[in-house]
Amino acid sequence: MIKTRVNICGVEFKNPVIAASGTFGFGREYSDFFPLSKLGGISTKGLTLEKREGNKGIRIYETTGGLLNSIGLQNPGIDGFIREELPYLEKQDTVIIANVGGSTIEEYVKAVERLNETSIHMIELNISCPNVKEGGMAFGIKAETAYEVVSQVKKVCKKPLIVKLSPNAENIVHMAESCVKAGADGLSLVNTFSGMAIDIRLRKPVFDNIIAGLSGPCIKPIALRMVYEVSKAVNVPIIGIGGIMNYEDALEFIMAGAWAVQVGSGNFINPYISLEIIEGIESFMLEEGIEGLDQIRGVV
Amino acid sequence: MIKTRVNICGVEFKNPVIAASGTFGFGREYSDFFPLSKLGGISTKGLTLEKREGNKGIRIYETTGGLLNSIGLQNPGIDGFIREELPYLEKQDTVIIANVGGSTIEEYVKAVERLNETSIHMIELNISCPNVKEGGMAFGIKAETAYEVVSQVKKVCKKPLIVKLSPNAENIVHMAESCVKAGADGLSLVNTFSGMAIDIRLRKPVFDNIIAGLSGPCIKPIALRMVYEVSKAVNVPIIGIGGIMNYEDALEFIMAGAWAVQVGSGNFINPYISLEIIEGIESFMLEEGIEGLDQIRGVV
Amino acid sequence: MKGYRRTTVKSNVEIATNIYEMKISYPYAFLGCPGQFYMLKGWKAMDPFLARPISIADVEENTLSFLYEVRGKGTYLMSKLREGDSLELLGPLGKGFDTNVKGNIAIVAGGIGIAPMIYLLKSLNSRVDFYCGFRDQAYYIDKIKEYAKDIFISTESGSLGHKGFITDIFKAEKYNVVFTCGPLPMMKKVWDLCKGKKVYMSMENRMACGFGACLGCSIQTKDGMKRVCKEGPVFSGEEVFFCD
Amino acid sequence: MKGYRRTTVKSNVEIATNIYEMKISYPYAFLGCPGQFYMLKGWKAMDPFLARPISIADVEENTLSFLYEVRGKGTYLMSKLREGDSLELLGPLGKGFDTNVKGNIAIVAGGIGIAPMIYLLKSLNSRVDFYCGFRDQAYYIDKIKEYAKDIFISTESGSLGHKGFITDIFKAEKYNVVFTCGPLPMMKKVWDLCKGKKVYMSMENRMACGFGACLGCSIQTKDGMKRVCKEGPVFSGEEVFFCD
Ligand SMILES: Cc1cc2nc3c(=O)[nH]c(=O)nc-3n(C[C@H](O)[C@H](O)[C@H](O)COP(=O)(O)OP(=O)(O)OC[C@H]3O[C@@H](n4cnc5c(N)ncnc54)[C@H](O)[C@@H]3O)c2cc1C
Ligand SMILES: Cc1cc2nc3c(=O)[nH]c(=O)nc-3n(C[C@H](O)[C@H](O)[C@H](O)COP(=O)(O)OP(=O)(O)OC[C@H]3O[C@@H](n4cnc5c(N)ncnc54)[C@H](O)[C@@H]3O)c2cc1C
Ligand SMILES: Cc1cc2nc3c(=O)[nH]c(=O)nc-3n(C[C@H](O)[C@H](O)[C@H](O)COP(=O)(O)O)c2cc1C
Ligand SMILES: Cc1cc2nc3c(=O)[nH]c(=O)nc-3n(C[C@H](O)[C@H](O)[C@H](O)COP(=O)(O)O)c2cc1C
Ligand code: FES
Ligand code: FES
Repeated sequence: MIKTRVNICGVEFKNPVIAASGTFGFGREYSDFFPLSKLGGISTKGLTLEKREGNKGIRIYETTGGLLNSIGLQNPGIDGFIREELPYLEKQDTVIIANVGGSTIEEYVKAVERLNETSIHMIELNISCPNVKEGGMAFGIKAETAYEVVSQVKKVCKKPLIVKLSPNAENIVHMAESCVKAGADGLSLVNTFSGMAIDIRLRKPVFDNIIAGLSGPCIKPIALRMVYEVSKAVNVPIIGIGGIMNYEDALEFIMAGAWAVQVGSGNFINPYISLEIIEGIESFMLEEGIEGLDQIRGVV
Repeated sequence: MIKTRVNICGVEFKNPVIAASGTFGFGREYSDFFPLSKLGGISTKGLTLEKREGNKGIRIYETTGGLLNSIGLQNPGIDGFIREELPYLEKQDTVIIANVGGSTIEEYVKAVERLNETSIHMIELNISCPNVKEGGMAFGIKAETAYEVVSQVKKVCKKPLIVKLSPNAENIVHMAESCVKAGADGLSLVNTFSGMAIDIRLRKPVFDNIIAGLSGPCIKPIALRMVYEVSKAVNVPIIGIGGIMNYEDALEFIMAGAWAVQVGSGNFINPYISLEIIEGIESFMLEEGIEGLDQIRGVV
Repeated sequence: MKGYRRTTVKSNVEIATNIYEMKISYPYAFLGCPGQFYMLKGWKAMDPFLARPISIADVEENTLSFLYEVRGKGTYLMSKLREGDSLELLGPLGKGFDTNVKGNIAIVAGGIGIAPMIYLLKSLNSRVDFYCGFRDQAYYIDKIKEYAKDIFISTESGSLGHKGFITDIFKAEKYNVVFTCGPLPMMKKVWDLCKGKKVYMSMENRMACGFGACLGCSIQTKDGMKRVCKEGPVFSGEEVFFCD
Repeated sequence: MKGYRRTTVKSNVEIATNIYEMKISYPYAFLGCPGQFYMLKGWKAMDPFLARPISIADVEENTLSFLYEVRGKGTYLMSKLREGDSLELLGPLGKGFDTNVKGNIAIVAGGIGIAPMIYLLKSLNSRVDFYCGFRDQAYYIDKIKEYAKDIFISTESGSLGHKGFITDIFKAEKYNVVFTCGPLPMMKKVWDLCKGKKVYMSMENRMACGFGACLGCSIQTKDGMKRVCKEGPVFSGEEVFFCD
């Protein structure tokens, strides 16, 4: 009997494939394709305390093997989420991870406090958002800044707390260690890479914000390396993210030390991608006589 | 009259397209395809004081939109270069940039001293090599370590000194500033990103060294962003590198602030790629009424 | 909905410079309306990474037609498909035109904006005036003539019909309902000429998913951000040009 | 040398499970020798990023043949090419077999290692014994029979010829010169059986450029690192198995 289930910080996932934040909305669009209960879990679109409209101008730009996005946390706000999306998600029999963003520590803390009282299973703290108080530099760049926000959030957080790391961190291993010291129960990585594109005819950046976030298979080798390094350095569960497009990719992350994976941009080009990955992992385990994920987790 | 020529640290390039180190050998293989004099310049395969055989095991692994390499500085050593390759390169009427690697500061210094007495036009210091004294961590990660090696090299270097930055630097802008402070006459960026791949059947890393270097169009958006940020921060000429596959890419780097570009992995899939880029830049300038590269350099 | 389906190209013909009509076999129950679109992927690997949104141009038994202009890499690769090649597509997607309208109706199309309009024209129960503007070469004219009450043509080059823009000769006052698709400035002009009337316009934006998940295609509307792929691509004039 | 040239597929046929023979039009002066190879790119965009090395299987007037096995993404995409599709290729590359040899000659090929051996067989002036081992299905046998003095076949499944490995029935003592291509363990076995004789073996390695620039394909040899694409792919047994 093959067991793809995995327990992360006390939360039981029926399989290790989770929809990545910002690529799955609140699940509704995908439920046209398949029952969401098939997924290990869903990480919601990044939520902020207040509703946000997101960025102006071009929001999506294709690159070789990936895409740059500058959505800018368009979301209904925590209250809108609780009112309009959560009741629907609750019924789906899958793990609900609330992905939380913010521009100040207070904003993060308040958002988490509101979520404490809801049925979500886990919080994923997105520390890649620009920190308005520190002039736009993301919380996720310097280990000390991250320590600050994570420890403040941890003080109030009543749900298992996953911190989502940015690959733009100065040192991904120090960052991970710092977040764990600050109280993170688990880590997920990576978020998008800071990237850029220029419209040479207009002689202007493609994005109003100049810099946008790179995702997709193009980033996979770097993301995998980071997951590998972090998994050797910390003792909390890790969720691997970055360019996962098939079961082989997912298994690479698991062998590098990930307890579960998140699939992001891949959902856009194939809404069934997570199901195919789940099936692929199962067949691989069957073929290779692997009974549980723990037998291959971190073997590399 | 369109002028694609550019003067970088006193060295005149007939056009802004340079072959990137490690992707062009010492030019011989490409001279089967076209006269090397068509190029702005050639950066040699990374040279170390002593001859090196390079890494064992798999050296090349394709990824989406790029490749991982673990060649490991296979090169004939400075003396071998001077004896066997330089006489040939000297005759090619193009700028010769000696790319220099090393595992200790002494090794870098000695290599540069040997090159001082030769006809090469410029030195490109590759500080991404692992620093054996510091346990394998590359010189190019921490700004302080880079400062140390660059300032020591600068003391003896009689050629214009370009420092080639690693995108794995903790903070690319601080790194750039630090190298300039240490005496770099110019900067080139980026080198390859640390990446990884796992063979899931063997349950082992693909590369003997575990980590390898990622290059190709997959990295372009990140490389471009780094060139943009660095060009805003320092006042020395910058050479843009990373995933350049066509003239549009090259122009993006120039508009982001690069004085010239280097083309790397692209040479592998199209040996004529640099010539096509040069022609493309010229046509673009003609169409848009641009007379010299300075009119568009850093316009973004 | 099914995910991406693999089908086969029946024909793919350049009907004017850089304008192609592609027919594909579609042996599935077809439930699409005019104004809806498909995400098309006419390549087997991950470059281009994203599929491309293309409107339904026409529907026949077991066959879908697309009309597209070669603009960049994706449409270039599409143009290289030959009979028998395979193609993946997802759809029909989005909210199409409201065909349940009454009164005097006009369609105003600019350039490749004509693509979704033939199927619309065929689906409208009343007879409709069709205005189409081109840069130089006109296409699909015969097909339009078959179904339209009257056809008005303009070309910027003057090679056919009125020399200039289609909005120069568009008689807004004659109509109660106007459907338009084309460059944004053209649609804006139509809207300006039609204030007070029912104007439906098909919007474009870069898309990653095409089914509402990425928020990449959102545009500002009177009622907040709306996704072109889900709440659109057809919007009313008021929704889009609410700032005036 | 020219860079990548665009040519057209004439035919692409599956001659055994997962084994394809592709013929392409080659309207250029052909200067290749047996054992040389081409870098092939049968896709239009940058995924796969690298071209794939494939040996020259045969040469006819204005036509090149390749024989290949579908292993991964690249060869899979190649297998989907149809008549009239275009293909880019660079070559001929590398150092081929030395055909200027005398004495009793044998060719020992394992699996798809047969690919470069037909052209070699046709090019050798003396008559040659041909040993070929397959896993299950044999292919290209008729073609070999046309040119070989004698043919010896083995299959691991026993479906044809000797059941087992080709090296089981290879009579090394009969020959002065041996050419071999196939899995490394097979070639090693041939070398062990042939010590003292002239053994030429065609090596494989992952390649980025195929023309000597990247050093990605270098292997350790008796005389230091050598590039499979430039100093090879054909090496002598001593060069490769120098450690023994
Ligand atoms: C709902 C919808 C329906 C469409 N229907 C059709 C149709 O029936 N026929 C047709 O020819 N085209 C249609 N388009 C436009 C078509 O999707 C784009 O032309 C195509 O995606 C360009 O892809 P490419 O790879 O060729 O160009 P790219 O290389 O991606 O870009 C080339 C140029 O096109 C512009 N561009 C790219 N994508 C878009 C976009 N989504 N919207 C606006 N500009 C863009 C870029 O600015 C660039 O200048 C539709 C678009 C939408 C959103
Ligand atoms: C000089 C030379 C001549 C060749 N001639 C032929 C030929 O005539 N017919 C033929 O069928 N094949 C030939 N090959 C092998 C062929 O190049 C590979 O099978 C092909 O590149 C695999 O590409 P892929 O995308 O299908 O597989 P990938 O997805 O790249 O890999 C699939 C599997 O193949 C292995 N692999 C990939 N590339 C190589 C390689 N270069 N060497 C060894 N293993 C590899 C990988 O380990 C992997 O398990 C030759 C190789 C060389 C170096
Ligand atoms: C369009 C888009 C929107 C995203 N929004 C969020 C977000 O709101 N919060 C977050 O933590 N990550 C967000 N991400 C990052 C993804 O969750 C994921 O970390 C990243 O895309 C890398 O994975 P991938 O390569 O599989 O896409 C977004 C990514 C994309 C492409
Ligand atoms: C096979 C290979 C070998 C390389 N060797 C070197 C080297 O010796 N020294 C160096 O500074 N950079 C080396 N590089 C890095 C390139 O010069 C370049 O910085 C990098 O590949 C990014 O550019 P690209 O995306 O255009 O390839 C190498 C890159 C590749 C792919
Ligand atoms: S294209 Fe993704 S939401 Fe519209
Ligand atoms: S493949 Fe590049 S040197 Fe051989």
